[in-house]
Amino acid sequence: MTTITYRQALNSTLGEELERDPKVLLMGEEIGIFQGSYRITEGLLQRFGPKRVVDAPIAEEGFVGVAIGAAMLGLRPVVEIMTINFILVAIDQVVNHASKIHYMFGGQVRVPLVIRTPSGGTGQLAATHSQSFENWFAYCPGLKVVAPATPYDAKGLLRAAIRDDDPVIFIESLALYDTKGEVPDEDFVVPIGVAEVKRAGHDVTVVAYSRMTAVALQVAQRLAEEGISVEVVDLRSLRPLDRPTIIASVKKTNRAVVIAEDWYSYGVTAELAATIQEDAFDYLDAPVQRVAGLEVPLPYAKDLSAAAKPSAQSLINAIHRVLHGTRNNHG
Amino acid sequence: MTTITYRQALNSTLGEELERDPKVLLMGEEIGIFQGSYRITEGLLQRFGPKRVVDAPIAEEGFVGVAIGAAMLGLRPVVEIMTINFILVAIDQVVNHASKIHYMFGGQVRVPLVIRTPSGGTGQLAATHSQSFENWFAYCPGLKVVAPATPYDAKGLLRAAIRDDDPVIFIESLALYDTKGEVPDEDFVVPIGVAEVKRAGHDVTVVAYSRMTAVALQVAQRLAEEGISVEVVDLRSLRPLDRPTIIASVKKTNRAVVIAEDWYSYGVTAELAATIQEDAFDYLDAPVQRVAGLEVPLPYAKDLSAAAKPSAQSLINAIHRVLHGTRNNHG
Amino acid sequence: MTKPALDNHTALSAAQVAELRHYYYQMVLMRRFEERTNEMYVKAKIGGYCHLNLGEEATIVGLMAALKPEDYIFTNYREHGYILARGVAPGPIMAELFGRETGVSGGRGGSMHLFDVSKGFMGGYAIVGGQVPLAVGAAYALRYQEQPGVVVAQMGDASTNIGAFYESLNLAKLWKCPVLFFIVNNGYGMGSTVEMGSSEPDLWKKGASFRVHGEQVDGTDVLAVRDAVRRLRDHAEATGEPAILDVVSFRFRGHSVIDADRYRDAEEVRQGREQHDPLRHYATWLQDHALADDAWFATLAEQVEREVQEAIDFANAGPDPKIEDIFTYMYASPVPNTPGPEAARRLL
Amino acid sequence: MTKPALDNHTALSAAQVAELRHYYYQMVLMRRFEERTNEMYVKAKIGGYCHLNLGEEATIVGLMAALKPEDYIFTNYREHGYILARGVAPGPIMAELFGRETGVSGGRGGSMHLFDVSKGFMGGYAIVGGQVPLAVGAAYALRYQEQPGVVVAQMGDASTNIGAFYESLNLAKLWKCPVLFFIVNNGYGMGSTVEMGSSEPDLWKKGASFRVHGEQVDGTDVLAVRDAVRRLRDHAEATGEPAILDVVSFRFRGHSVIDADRYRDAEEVRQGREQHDPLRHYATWLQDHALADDAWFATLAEQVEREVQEAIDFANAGPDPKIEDIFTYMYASPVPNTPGPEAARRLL
Ligand SMILES: Cc1ncc(C[n+]2csc(CCOP(=O)(O)OP(=O)(O)O)c2C)c(N)n1
Ligand SMILES: Cc1ncc(C[n+]2csc(CCOP(=O)(O)OP(=O)(O)O)c2C)c(N)n1
Ligand SMILES: [Mg+2]
Ligand SMILES: [Mg+2]
Repeated sequence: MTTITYRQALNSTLGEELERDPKVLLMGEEIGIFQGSYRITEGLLQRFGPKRVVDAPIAEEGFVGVAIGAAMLGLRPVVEIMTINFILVAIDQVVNHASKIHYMFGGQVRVPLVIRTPSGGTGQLAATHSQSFENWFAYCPGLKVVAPATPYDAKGLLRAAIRDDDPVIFIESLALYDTKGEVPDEDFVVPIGVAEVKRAGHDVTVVAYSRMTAVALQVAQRLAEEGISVEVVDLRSLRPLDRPTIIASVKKTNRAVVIAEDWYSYGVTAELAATIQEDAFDYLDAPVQRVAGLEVPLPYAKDLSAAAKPSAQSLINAIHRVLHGTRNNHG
Repeated sequence: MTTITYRQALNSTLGEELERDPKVLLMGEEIGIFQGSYRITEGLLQRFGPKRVVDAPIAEEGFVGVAIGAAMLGLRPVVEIMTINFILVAIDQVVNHASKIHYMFGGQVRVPLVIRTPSGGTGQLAATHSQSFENWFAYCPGLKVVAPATPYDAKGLLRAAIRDDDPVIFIESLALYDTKGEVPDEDFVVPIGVAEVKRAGHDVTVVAYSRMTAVALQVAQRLAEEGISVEVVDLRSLRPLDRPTIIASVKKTNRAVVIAEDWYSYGVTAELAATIQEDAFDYLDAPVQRVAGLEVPLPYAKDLSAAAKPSAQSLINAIHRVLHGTRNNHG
Repeated sequence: MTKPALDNHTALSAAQVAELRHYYYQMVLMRRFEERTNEMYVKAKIGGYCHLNLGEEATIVGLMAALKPEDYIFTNYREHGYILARGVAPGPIMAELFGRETGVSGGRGGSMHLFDVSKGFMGGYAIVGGQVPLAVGAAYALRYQEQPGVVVAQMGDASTNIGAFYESLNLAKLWKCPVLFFIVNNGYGMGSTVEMGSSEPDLWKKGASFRVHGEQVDGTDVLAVRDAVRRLRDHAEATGEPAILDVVSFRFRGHSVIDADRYRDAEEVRQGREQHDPLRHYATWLQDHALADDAWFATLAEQVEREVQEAIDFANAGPDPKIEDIFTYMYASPVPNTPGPEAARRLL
Repeated sequence: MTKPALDNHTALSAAQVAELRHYYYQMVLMRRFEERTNEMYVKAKIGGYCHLNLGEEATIVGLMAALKPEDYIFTNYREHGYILARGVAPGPIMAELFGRETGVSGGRGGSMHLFDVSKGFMGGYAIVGGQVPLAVGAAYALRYQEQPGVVVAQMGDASTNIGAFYESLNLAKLWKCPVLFFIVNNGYGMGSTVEMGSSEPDLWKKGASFRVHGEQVDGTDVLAVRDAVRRLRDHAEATGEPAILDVVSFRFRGHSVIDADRYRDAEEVRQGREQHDPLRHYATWLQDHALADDAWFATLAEQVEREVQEAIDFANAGPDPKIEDIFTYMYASPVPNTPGPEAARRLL
């Protein structure tokens, strides 16, 4: 075990996989000479050369399509999209091609493609640079969508994603890049499609992923001091969604709060609340509480920006609501 | 009152609005000389000329952006996207610009734009031509999303959309174009953001929109013969979502089935089920049942294609489940 | 045919004669396949959208004649003829149109999504222009792995107006991907003319902003198409230089089988079919060069008739995919918690 | 400066002299505004992403000098200088960077999303290339309404590789939209050179596939830029013909204030700043033509210093937007069931 950052976990895994398999290549804007906008690919161009680490022009639709086509012929491209906001110009390729090619053509070719991209946003990045679209990808059959919250999961899931023969959308978070955690030194993978109970508890289940898992774990720690025992389920994968793990937890605690950084309506928390009421209805002592972003294009001004995103405090409030049975009021 | 088809409702409204306001113009592929892929714009080029009815090249991102820019200067473009599947290449313009411009720039300009497009699909149109993405748009603050089920609502909502100063995504359905209904002869609008109880009942609430409202009404009729009284709430708008109308119905019937043509996980039904459990938890006698599409890229083969889409039968099954309290099993 | 490609046919080997005749066979096969496809659509044996290659036979056969086994082809939705001329048996193609398990895509794809990886026929895509970056990617993979071959990105004239095409031209040139941008210029994108959609209606010039070479060729002349493709193909393979080929042809019918083609002048269409019929042209040429006689044509017609009927019989005989197999092919690498048969049971 | 634009300055009217001096004033103002913006960012008065126009002063002032009040401008995220040179007061611009209610976008937009409709300054967009179709749309609206004016679509060199740009060229030409595609060619898109991104690195030639005329101009020469824009602008207004102007400049610093610029050779950057400093060039030119002397420069420097400080003071004094106003501006036409203040209360 070594303690490393989330960024180091990603960077070292990319290096190891480039080393392991000559068919793996990295492609994206500014990942080479610039060393990566968020330095995830630092040093890799120097180590592996421009054939394996490809600086792409600003043409996301084009190069995502190129990566899909190359994957159909057996390469294993790992594409970086600088932030998830910029994938909208390429989403047609992801959804109309990558997700469908294996199924639509009767299983004749595989698309072993990984698209890595940070989602969400803190720090006043404003309306077009702070969005979350993982729910859109999670909606699409044929894709796999993962969103690790720790360096351990980042490493294990990135390995799994690169070795997987289907297109995987790998969701990162700017705010997690500098967080630290222990990671085994030997080769390991974290299976796609499997959630993890990151902290056991008995009063309430909090279901989260990515940065919100970190928030949930902090909150759980704080509430433990108040005598409230919070179980934290970290989804890790949004598609496939590990319903059994979520449901087992809720059946134990009888109360659930679901949290995500995206917008409230039609976001990830909608699916989570729907799933829980569906499969654990008789076990629920109170309605599932959702915590998510305010439904506005993220404003730039500091206070507004902070207010629009879910926080530890908004999670604590929701936990109190679910414990004391307070009802929502949509007015 | 006159009985007309859904297509005629759209076509006549477009004509009337072109007549009423010289700033209204239509733009889209094959809407002029070809008369519209689904003949919604039939005769309008002849009547209003190429300035008002603009045949656009296959460049959705470009001309949707053009329409947004033109709307910022006061025009009121009504864009046709041939089917919702093709909007993916233009979605960046819709989500990163149209939905944000009014808010992000502090209210300085408005974007009075309508994008009309049919969603869903029947008739073996296969994986890339049968999708539903209205949940994606409904997720985005700054947009308004409507999805009429009847000629009356089609006319009233299209009028409201064209006269509205915000970008409105107007969802149609190929399967509804030939359906008929009564429409008033005088000028009227259907308000955006307001659902309607299309049929009153007391045993169970079915929440639906667009084509699924038609299916729900048929099912309600059939089940009435079996002595089951179904209330059908037609959303009409997905954003804003009329939660009060949904909740009032469920508080009365105590049971709910939500249905949409889109994929099951992370689709519209997720938001509906989440909302209902949230605001009507104590009134529910059984978990909300979801009916939606199977999570596959729509296969071409006839039987598979039909099996993957929700049907009257799958709705009936869900109603029976919710009435008899049968539990789901995600296994 | 503008220029007879053959001056001294006495010098032809038997194999060469056979090959020239084979082109005609492929063109007739395509013609009859599409005519009967239309018939099957009307009989509701085929559903969804269905686009025919009638009028484009020389374009397609000329292309395929020039390609090598190591090459790959990506097309749009108007592709029945391409997979046929690439050498895939008509039966499994028709079976796909019928939505059978025995179809080339297992009945999952249908008319717009034909595929046969064993022949390098990589689909059948229905988002305009979307196949073009994929083709560049395949060419990229060839180069990366230092394999021989080139990739054809087939598309229509009206598809040259979408961003994906331009981004592809840039990437292909920049990254030295051996791609041939094969533009089937049938003059129309549904009801729109080339001039309505392209500010540069000389489509072969559309590489100008990217330093990509372009040429135009008469798409009703099978030998001209073959020779042009051969040249550009070999150059691309040798150098990694992409190129555009603007192949001018005439669309015999409406955009798809359900399009009544009302926006075109009937007389113009009638004349067009007469003047630009690639089969008629090539038949005359074969006769003029004494490469085929009436008896040969008659025998061929019968043979093709039979083959197409056999394809229809094969398609008819094939089983429909079973509903319980609806999740087959969902993922190549299985993972836990994937919606599967239970989900099917539960929703149906 | 390559060619002195003035041979006989004695013929200049007082107004002309004032104008030529005004350009310099605007360039210095921009320079100091950006330098102090950088300082304010370091002091955490400004957040988010922040891109400066240092080195592009002549490019911007030359552009604005040629535009008329009826023209519209759409830019990318590197736009502080544009809105400044368009005549918007520095205070509300700095206030926007500070995220104040008194900012040009009410504090909602920030550095990348400046806007002032009263000046035809239509934003401030941060999706590369995304502003380009919007600009074409504005030009479309001008034509539709038979209004005078043209629209500037400003973008960076690296942004010329995205599909939206090409689709825009086609539509602008096809639909006769008076747009000037104003490419600020500072040689880099973050760390990538023009050659890494564009198979046609002569960016002014990128209209070739669309029959769109293009030219190149020295972006460190304020008068050359002004004159080129004037010509293309007037032609566009008169004919509806769009054009490309490739304006070559030198980026003084990293891509954004937080980019340490490590991928560029330090010596190259030092030399570049010296050789391509538009202010130095223009100051010399003014002196050479006896249009300004040391005293004038000194007074101007003081004045600009004061104005920028006043802008900072204005920004500092402005109130933050109130949290209860978070839903203000959400919709222009209110409708029922919109998430509003209750939703805020509930989630916070
Ligand atoms: C992105 C996108 N927009 C629109 C369509 C609808 N559409 C299908 S084919 C077609 C016309 C294409 O014409 P062309 O490229 O000339 O090919 P042809 O059909 O003539 O062979 C259109 C508009 C689509 N499939 N994808
Ligand atoms: C679609 C998209 N992809 C990527 C980015 C990230 N990005 C922002 S600026 C930039 C470089 C742009 O360079 P250039 O167009 O030359 O403008 P400059 O910054 O040099 O003024 C990139 C890659 C983005 N904002 N949008
Ligand atoms: Mg065509
Ligand atoms: Mg640049």
